[in-house]
Amino acid sequence: MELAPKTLDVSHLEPFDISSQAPLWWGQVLIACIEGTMFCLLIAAFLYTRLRVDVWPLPGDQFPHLTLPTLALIPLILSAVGSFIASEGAKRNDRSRMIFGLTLNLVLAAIFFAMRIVEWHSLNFNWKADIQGSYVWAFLGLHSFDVVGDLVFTLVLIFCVVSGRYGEKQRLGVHVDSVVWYFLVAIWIPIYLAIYWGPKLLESQ
Amino acid sequence: MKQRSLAFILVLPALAFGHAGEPLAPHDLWSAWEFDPGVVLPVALSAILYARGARRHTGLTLLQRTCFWTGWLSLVLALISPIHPMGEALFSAHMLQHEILMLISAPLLVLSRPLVTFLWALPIEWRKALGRWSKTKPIARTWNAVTDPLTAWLIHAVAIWVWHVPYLFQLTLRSDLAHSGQHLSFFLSALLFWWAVFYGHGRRAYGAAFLYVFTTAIHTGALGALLTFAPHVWYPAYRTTTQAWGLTPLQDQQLGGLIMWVPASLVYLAAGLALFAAWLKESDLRLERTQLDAR
Amino acid sequence: MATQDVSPHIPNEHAELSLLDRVWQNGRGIFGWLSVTTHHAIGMRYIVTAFVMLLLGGIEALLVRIQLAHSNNTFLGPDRYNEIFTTHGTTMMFLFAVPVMEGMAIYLVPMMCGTRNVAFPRLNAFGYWLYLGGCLFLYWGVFTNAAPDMGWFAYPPLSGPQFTPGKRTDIWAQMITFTEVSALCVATELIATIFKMRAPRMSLNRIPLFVWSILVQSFMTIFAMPAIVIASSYLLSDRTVATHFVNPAEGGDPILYQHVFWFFGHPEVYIIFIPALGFVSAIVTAHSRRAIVGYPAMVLSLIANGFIAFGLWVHHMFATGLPQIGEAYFTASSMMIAVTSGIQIFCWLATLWSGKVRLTTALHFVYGFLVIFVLGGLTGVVLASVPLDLQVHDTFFVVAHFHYVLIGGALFPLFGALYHWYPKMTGRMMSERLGKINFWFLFIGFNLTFFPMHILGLHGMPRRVYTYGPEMGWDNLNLLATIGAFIIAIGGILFLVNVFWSRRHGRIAGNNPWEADSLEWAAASPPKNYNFEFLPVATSRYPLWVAPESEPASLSKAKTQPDRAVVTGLRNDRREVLVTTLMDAEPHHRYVLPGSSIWPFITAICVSIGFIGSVFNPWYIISGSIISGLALLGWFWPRKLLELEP
Amino acid sequence: RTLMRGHRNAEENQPLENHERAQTRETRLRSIVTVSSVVTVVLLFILLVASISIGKANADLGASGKPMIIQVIGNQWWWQFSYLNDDPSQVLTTANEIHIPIGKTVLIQGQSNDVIHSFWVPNLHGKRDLIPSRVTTEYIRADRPGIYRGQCAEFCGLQHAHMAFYIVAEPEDKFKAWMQAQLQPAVAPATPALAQGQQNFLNYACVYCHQIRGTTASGTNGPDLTHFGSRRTIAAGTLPNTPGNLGGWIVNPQSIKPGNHMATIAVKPDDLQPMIQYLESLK
Repeated sequence: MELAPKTLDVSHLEPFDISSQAPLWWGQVLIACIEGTMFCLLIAAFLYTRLRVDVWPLPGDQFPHLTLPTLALIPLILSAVGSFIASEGAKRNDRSRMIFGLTLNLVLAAIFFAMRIVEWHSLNFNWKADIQGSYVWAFLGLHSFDVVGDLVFTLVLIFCVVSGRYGEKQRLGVHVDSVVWYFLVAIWIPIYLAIYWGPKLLESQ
Repeated sequence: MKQRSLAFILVLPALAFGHAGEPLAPHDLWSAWEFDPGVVLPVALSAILYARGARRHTGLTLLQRTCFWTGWLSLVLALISPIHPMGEALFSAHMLQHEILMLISAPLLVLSRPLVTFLWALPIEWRKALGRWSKTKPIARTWNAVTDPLTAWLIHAVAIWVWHVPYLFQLTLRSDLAHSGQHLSFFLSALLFWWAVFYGHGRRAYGAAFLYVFTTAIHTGALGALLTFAPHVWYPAYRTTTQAWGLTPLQDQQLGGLIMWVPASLVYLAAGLALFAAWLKESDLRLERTQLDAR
Repeated sequence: MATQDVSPHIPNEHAELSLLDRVWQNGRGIFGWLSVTTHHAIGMRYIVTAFVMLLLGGIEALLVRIQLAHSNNTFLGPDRYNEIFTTHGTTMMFLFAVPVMEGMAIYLVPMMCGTRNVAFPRLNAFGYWLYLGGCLFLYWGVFTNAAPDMGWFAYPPLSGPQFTPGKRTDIWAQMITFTEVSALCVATELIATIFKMRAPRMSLNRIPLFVWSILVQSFMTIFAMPAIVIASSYLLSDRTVATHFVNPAEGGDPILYQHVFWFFGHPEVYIIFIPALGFVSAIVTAHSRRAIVGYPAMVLSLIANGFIAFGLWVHHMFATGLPQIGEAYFTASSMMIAVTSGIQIFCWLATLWSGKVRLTTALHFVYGFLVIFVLGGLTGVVLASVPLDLQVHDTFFVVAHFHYVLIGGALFPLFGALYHWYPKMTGRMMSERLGKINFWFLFIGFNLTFFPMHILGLHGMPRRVYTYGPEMGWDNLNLLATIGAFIIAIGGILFLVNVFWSRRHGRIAGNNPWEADSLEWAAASPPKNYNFEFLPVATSRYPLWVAPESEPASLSKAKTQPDRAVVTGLRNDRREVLVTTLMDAEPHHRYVLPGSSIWPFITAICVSIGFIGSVFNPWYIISGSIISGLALLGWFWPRKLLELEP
Repeated sequence: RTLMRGHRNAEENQPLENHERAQTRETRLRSIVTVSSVVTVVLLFILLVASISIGKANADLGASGKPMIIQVIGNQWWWQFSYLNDDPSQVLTTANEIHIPIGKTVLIQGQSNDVIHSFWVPNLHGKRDLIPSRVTTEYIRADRPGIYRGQCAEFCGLQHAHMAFYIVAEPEDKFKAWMQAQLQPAVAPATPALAQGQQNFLNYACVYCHQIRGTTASGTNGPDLTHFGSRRTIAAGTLPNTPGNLGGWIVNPQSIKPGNHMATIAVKPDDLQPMIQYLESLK
């Protein structure tokens, strides 16, 4: 058994990494887990509430419309492609790719968001109306809050990349931003199913 | 004795027509075996193939054989034994059947890796042809895609949730086709899921597999909890059939929900912990190997 | 990856050390103090703040006990009593127990993992400021006569706008928001630290059990805390913007709140108690000077504990009329937790039984823990059984049970842990003699206080009553409990005396006074801002004990190892650490941690404005989000572009 | 202990042998842990079976014949009880004290008017929450005659501590007699003093919340007082029902049960005494 001090030289390792090995990537995935759990619990609570009420929605409220939210899924899902292009660009330090991807993401996300606002506006109930109103507004509000937050973040990133004020950290930021966006796209699908389809599907007759 | 056999004869036609007859009553339970050729033939065929292949396949371990035959028996229990007709009268029995399929048969069969053994049962030329075919690009690619743990997880989750939508679930009680579709999608997606969990770690680590098992336990548990705490009957088709078994329709539904929630979660927990233990062990083995390299 | 037998080549050791000192230095003055991101400093702030909260919660407990000392007491009115027991529960659960465990983890985990700071140092600082904000907000309410008075669980409709008007409940709910955001920050950064910044070769199978317990706890936080986010948001939005989540008149359901609350509330108990299991494992290993028996069993039971805890929330709700058909399932799953806890207890007992035990104060607390926790576990089995639970639910029996589990199961190990790690934190030993006196006061006082409560509960004394009639015959046992509470208080004061006395007069500790096994003992006592001059390599599960890598079984004769394998090649002129792979902890890349920053503090102020303002006017949610967004922009704004060369 | 230490020192001198011995000891320790864990599981399983059989016995209470149904409505901080009956004239509504026949299963049907309360009679059965917007049920049965104290078990606000009630379990015939008496309207005042007391009661704001069947007092916010004099306590088990206590309660309820919802009415001292006498006469 030798007791001589051993050393492990790490000076040859990269000083940075833009991949799922980066601690920041993990941090972002964990934050997505937190929010995902929150949304899933809220969906479960919504279904539970739906099951307790005989007539849904409560008298006076309409069901949310189906067409526009369903169409809005198209730009939403496509916008994830923009994120993907941007994050690939970030990994290769390809500036034009980053700009293209981020802009694509931003534009499509903005279209999605505009469609949502139109649909939202057409609802004939608000959060004070009854339990359906409380939940639908909560889902839309929380998800929109996240979407707006990420749009602002994307805008800042575009500014950084376009102005050239970016280094490794900002590139990692672009990569992590794509994780945020994938999450926001993915989590919207169960929410969409829950608020637009769930109450109908749970009708037993 | 005579009465018994008389009852048996009376029940026979009901058996032959599967779902067409009256819902099963408790006193008929032990005579109500379900010999639907569409089920019996594949199940029997798999046994014959395996037995034949196992005789030739020398590398088969005892554990694998045990896994296969236990899994096969559980399949018989779920699909051919009276549990199946019981499922037409009781939601809880139907749930039990599904859980056996997804949580006992599927993982055991996956663990026994029966495909290779099946191949051994075939003539040599067929084996070669099949081997070539399975290596063609589209097949290999599809296989890779569907056995990606995330995809498999998703497919399984969607199968479970979609079939519990009241309309679809009750459809299975009316239509044999829907019923077969339901069982097939539960069973196949479960096979995929467990395959990805047990062997998909080549691409994703055990840790991810653990996470997939854990999250599946959570979402199926949530579905079970919803069923348990629902104040209404989800599936009115069972409204008239449960009383004979001493349960109200709501109690029957609660029992079904509980089966999905508690015992099923335990199976997931056990599987998850086993995966985790394997993970710990594997990391040790690798460390030892790197240490040897250094010397 | 290979370790080579080469001495570290250090051109000018002194210059390198002063460079490290300078790079990891914190700013001076109040500005510097607010910008600190060093994990010891933040961890210590958590611990100190949490102990202030323990003191306040303890005083509240004494007030409760004085009120209940005899029948028809008029020391406190019903309003004050309700405020005080609610504040006591809230303080102990949200502002003491969870944060103190987080504080210990923030302090210890990076050192145990052999790195220099947590993965996200600024997030860490931000989390602390929010926690502090929560403490200040609640106690601001308490001292301005707006203390919550609806119980720490805040069941609607009692906590709804109709039955508790005013701002009491809103302050409570928003205080929850503060602490839950803080807890989530901590969980995130600890998981990232444990996953990605462990010492090379510290594979999963070598992670110290305390770090394992923190990993499990952090994951539980991540999956449980969102439930309380929802529960407190239900309350807050029903009260401030008139939603109907738990309002039965418009289709909401008060029982849903209980489901969601306990989906958090049950794992919460384990979030408090699992780190304590980690303390016990660390203390048992170090003070019995042998490897823990059944390390894999311990890890798996920790994980199973964490998993099962999520299935048990229903057992807080047996009295609400659950499906009768489910009783057997609920009982069985509740009992399962006893199995996984039992395995760990047997492992510790086997370790202690076969080790070279040194009967220190820390180990006294472990023995105290074992006795009390086993008793608490037995009453837990009683509560798991539905018919028995229906009888003792919401009586003093439950009060006794969870104080046995939480004080016995978490506070005793915590005191043990402080006696164990105090030398590391301060560089001086605590007085062992005073420590043992301290232990016996706490142990006797504890049992005197809480054992009679079992009997009171069986005699039908409900919880949360501000008084009782003399005809009930509960006077004597209650008086005994009150006397016990004061003995605990003396024990607590003795502990504080020991802490302050030893800070000045304790024996100088040295790096590793206990000859313990894990990496934090390789750092200086108290640790430097950068923890390690050279990052360590984990050559075994017990890296400071001499043992060949593959033979953990022979560790009982271990000695601490003077020359350990270390990492070289990290740049010392910036805050560089090593990122390793998740499973085998192979070096993957180098990573520059951010330095001190005032932005976490500013962001926390902005977020607090939003949180606190929204209690009084919902529009603060919007304005708070905007200023917080601006603060975040300041936080992440690219200032100095990092040089790209390695 | 010293023996063991000596033994270990000897071990250290023989490193090789020592390693093997350590291995076997480790294995032995592990098997001890395993055995203990298995024993724990077995013990827990026995407890589980016991628990299930108790639960089954409790559930079977309801299976034996058609039970008597008593509806319980929780209020901050008193109890309203109604003996349900298909015949509306046989429905009895009272407060804070009920009688039940021994040996007969009673179905408690719980509801709440405000917050969550919990119905609990420690010596009869476990507890059941009373929840607004829901109906919960529980079976109780008293096998021995006696006076059983019940108490709210779910924290329900300021006066959670003073929310008790009494169940008097008595033989069937006595119960029937009590029931018949309770179904009668309030006794008419027999003396001028009592008549004065009744008049006083009806003149004050008491009538807005309390009902006395057979008079014009018909409020429903507070407990029914038709047979108030027959009850053991006032203010939901807070005080024994004596004229002195009642006077104190009417004059200043807040000093006795701070925060309760009974209005403080300025009753003139001269009006008070007859009012107390009248109420106490309502047997």
